[in-house]
Amino acid sequence: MVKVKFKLDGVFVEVEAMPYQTLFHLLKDSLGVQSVHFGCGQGACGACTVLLNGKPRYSCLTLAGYVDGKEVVTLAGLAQNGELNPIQRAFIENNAAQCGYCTPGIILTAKALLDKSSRPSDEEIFDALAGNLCRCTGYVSIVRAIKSLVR
Amino acid sequence: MSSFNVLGKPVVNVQLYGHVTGSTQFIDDISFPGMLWIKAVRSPVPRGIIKKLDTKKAERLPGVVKIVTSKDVPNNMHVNMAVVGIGPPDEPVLPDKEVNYKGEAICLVVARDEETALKAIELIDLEIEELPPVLDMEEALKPSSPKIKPWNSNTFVFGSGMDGATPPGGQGRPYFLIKRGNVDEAFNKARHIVEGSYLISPIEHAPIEPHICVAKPEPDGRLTIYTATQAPYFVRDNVATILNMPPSKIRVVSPSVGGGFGGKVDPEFEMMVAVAAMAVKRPVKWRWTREEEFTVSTTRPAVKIELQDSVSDEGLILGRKARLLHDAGAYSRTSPYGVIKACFNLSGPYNIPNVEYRGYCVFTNRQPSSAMRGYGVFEVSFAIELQMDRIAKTCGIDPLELRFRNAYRNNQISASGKLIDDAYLIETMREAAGLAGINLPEHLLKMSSSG
Amino acid sequence: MTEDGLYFRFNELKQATDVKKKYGDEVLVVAGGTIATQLITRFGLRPKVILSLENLPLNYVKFSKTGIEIGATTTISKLLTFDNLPNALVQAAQGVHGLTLKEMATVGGNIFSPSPGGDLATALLALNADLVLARSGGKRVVSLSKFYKNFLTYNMRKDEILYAIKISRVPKLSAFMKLTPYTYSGPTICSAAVGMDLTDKKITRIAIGVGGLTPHPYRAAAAEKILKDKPISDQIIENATAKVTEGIQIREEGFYSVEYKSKVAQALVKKILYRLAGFN
Amino acid sequence: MVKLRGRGLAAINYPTGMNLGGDPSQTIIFAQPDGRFVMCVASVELGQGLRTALAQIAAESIGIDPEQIEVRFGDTEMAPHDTGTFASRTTHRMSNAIFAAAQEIKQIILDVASKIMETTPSDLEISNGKVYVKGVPDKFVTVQEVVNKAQFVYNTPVVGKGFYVKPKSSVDPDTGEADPHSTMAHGCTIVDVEVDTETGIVTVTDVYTVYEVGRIVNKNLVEGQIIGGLVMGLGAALTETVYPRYPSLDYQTTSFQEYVLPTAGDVPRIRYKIIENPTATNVFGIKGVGEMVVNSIAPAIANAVYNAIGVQITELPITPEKVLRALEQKKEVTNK
Repeated sequence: MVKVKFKLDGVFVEVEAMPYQTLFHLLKDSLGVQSVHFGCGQGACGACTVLLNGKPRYSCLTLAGYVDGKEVVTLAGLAQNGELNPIQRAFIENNAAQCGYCTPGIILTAKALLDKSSRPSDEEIFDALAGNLCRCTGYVSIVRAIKSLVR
Repeated sequence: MSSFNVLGKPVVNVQLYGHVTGSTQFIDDISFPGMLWIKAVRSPVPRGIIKKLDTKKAERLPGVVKIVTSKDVPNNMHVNMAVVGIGPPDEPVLPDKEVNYKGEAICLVVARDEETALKAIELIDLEIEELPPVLDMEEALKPSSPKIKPWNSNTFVFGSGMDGATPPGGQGRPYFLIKRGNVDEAFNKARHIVEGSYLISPIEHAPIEPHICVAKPEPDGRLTIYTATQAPYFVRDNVATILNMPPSKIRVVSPSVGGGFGGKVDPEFEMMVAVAAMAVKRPVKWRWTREEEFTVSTTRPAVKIELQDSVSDEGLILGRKARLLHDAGAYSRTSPYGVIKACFNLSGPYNIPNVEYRGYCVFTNRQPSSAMRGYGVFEVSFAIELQMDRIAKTCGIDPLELRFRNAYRNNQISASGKLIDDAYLIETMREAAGLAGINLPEHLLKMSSSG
Repeated sequence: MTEDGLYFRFNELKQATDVKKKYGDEVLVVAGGTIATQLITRFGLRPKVILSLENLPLNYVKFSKTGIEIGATTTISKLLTFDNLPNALVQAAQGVHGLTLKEMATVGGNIFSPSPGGDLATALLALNADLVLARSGGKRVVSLSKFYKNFLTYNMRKDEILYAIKISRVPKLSAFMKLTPYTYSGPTICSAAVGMDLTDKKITRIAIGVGGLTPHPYRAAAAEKILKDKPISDQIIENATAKVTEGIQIREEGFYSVEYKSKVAQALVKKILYRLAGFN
Repeated sequence: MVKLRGRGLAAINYPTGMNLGGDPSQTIIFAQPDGRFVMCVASVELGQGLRTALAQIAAESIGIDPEQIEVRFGDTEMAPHDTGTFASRTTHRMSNAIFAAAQEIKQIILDVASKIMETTPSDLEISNGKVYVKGVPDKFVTVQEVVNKAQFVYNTPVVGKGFYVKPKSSVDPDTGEADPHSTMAHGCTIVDVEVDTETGIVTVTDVYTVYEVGRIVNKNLVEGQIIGGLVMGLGAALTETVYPRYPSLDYQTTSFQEYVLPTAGDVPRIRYKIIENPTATNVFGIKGVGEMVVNSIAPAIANAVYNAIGVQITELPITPEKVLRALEQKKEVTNK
């Protein structure tokens, strides 16, 4: 067993995990985090994405031990004291979600992108989102939402 | 045109706030104290006889609570579409004798966690005598082919009531039949005979949320099933029959579903979770892997459609013969329904006065196919629209013009003998042409669906 | 599958190499995690020891007069922050789809990644890259072109870990291209890279890497042989590309037959050579 | 490198409701003491926006704001029977049932309001959450007040129930004579493609599409269906099948690495238009939209490739290898 201590959406947590256990299982099955979703376990769909020290990671391909001493932000941690993040508002304004299952991963990836470059080109947006699958929207509204924040 | 206050307004989707804050509740967020997990032992072969299933070693593994086999299923048959009169039931919940597709669940390990269940699976001693599988639909139709259905054939029987459409007692046929007008005469009048054969391979719905279900026995002998389904009442009625319980003692809850696209219409695994939960009297969860989504969950059927059209000089379709083969996979599920729906739509949005359509529901040793977005018609539209371009080429007519000429109009009669009263293809095509910057000739602009 | 298991994450190379020395093949080395973790989650591997390299000081890129050294745990994103990297390497790195994967995947991990992964390895083959392998009390250098044995098997001792990737002399011209089902999505069907020196129209140096056809990328030696020390021309490019898959055991895939993959591999190499030669 | 361009179209129709009918839907609407309403349906929220659309329909039927309606869904014990959320049936079937339930609610509101306002129900009308004396816009009580007083002054439960079914059609076994569907929606899609003759890769550059949906309930939601459906159809046309060597089981896909879906950057330019041709089978003229939108693009792409390379590829998906093979066959034919 490995002891894992990290900050989860601003709160310190300490849990024990098998060395081969993934961050996803830690968050979902041990800590009951709602906004992290199982989609493929193959690092292909992005539904389980979290921000680890500000960078996007597939929690299904991240071993529990890796997060020890780090800071994990899930979609639930994005809104600051009840105030929606501009990306979240943009997704509502642009109707950029349907079933909502892929949405946490896509918003967090968008956040990471916009933190990296405030004015990403279309190509940069497309490339950033290439690791997130959405089966409902056809992506157009999602890209529209992200572009609405690029000025 | 509309004088509505609310209808037509772009009201914001009320689900969005939950989605963007990650607070929308999906089935995977439902857990209970003492909840157990399921993993399935699945058939490694497409067709075979179960010779041995020894679970003793696995049962002794710490953390394993029960291995659920066919013996634990009170009434070991899916009811599938019996709710709409389609039968006979042909799919065991857990097979006791033979397996009919690669990945078919043979028994279920119920354990404290997925890891333990996976370990237990490695301890289960399963022997299967492999039999030659039936995979090709044309082969399946040949008398020489092995028969994989209890009624000793590889096709569903239509026309005698079991299809949930025709009245009982009629003479059964291996295909669903639509006949209208006089096809032979139409082909005698043919200027051109245009033929085409079209095939669609099985497609996976691939919702980002895989199948997931939690079944929780309630204190008073009732059962609550939390599942990502598109049809809670289908689940309830199927589970009730399989558990020999009154349906009203079963509650099915399907909160926000992470995408369905038809893949979550027919109950495929809820009954297994329910049986397991009732057997161990504890809440049980089953979270399917993406591999299971691809290899076990239903797909859009493979459909092969052969069209033969009698066409006039002006490109008018005088008559059509169609032969449709629908690959149901190993079990019926909704396939007979899909075949009938497909056959009714084999004329597409066009006026074809003389038709003879035969739709076969063919069984093969692959994962069962079932409903998917556009069910029955997706496949047919693909075939028909490629056929239209063939006809256009044969007659040397512009594809758009050809479609205008053949487009159905109000007060014409559909293939199923229905009076058409809501035709609107011509207007729709005209708008599309406009959108694409195509200038239509005067005579097409003048056309109308109202006659 | 075994219940127990150790997880190590060190700050110093020696600690890591000592663990590798002690446990050898029982160690699963994890850098970015994109490949190693799937061995656990998808293929049921339960290693006795998991060794995470993330805290080792291997996350760097150094430039010398003629060459470049890249630390094994440098992520794709970090790599792309450096200017004056050879084109082939930049194009391969940019081709890694998705911000998340770019942030997770490491250059070292990409070297070990089997097809359809390993695009960077394809580029690095064309750049004549060497690998620096470290073990407790020593380092050695092997040419990337001699590193691959078979699927997930490498010319590497069980007490070694990949330390760095070295390009000792960067070719004047280089380019990488790959074919995927969609522009931004889907696995690499085939990737190709060429590193070349042209001195007055004569090919004085040539290296061709091809990925996606075999378990790990390979050098198209037969094609290189035809080009080496010859004046560049349409004809010689034709002749060379015809030999790009000569003697290669191409991996059949569901959607792509051996014939198809061979064809597109030749098409890609040809495109690149034309581009580098400045032909149209 | 040669790129061939082509344009193709497909025209389709799509039936609304479960084939042959016999698929009932029920709903109950009841008022809360504070004047808001709860509407119970056993239909399921799949992302299509059912909660929003059905609330709009109920609000329109009663004459109140959609925000005054809470939709309870997806629970066999929180709502009466509904056949299910599939076959493009829910909005069509359920809106007929909701309208019926709303009529009962309205009657109760009018009766109670008439007592409050000391007039006859026939003199009153409901709109925008208020009950007016016809033609006297400043003489009204709020629905909220009426609903509250109904329960606490006039001892009247404010509950409405609605039911709709298209009766099950029989089928003549020898001719197939039947009444399979309620109504037909229509679509026409035109696409432009680019075919790389060296790799066989097909790129869809532009999509022009029009769908006739009977009546638009919510433009945002219809747009969501259209774009989502097109992109799903795009994948089906170019890359998607779980059996790449169908009917063989070899190479069956097990992950998104072999089973490739388009991502954000792979979506073509899409121009769309929604048109209305209300159906008489629904109180508002609504038809089913959710499924039709996936059906028209695949044949349009196939026809565009046909137009570009002169060979028709008749099997989905249209993989690059199939395209390359087709181009070679054509070469052989023309060389002969």
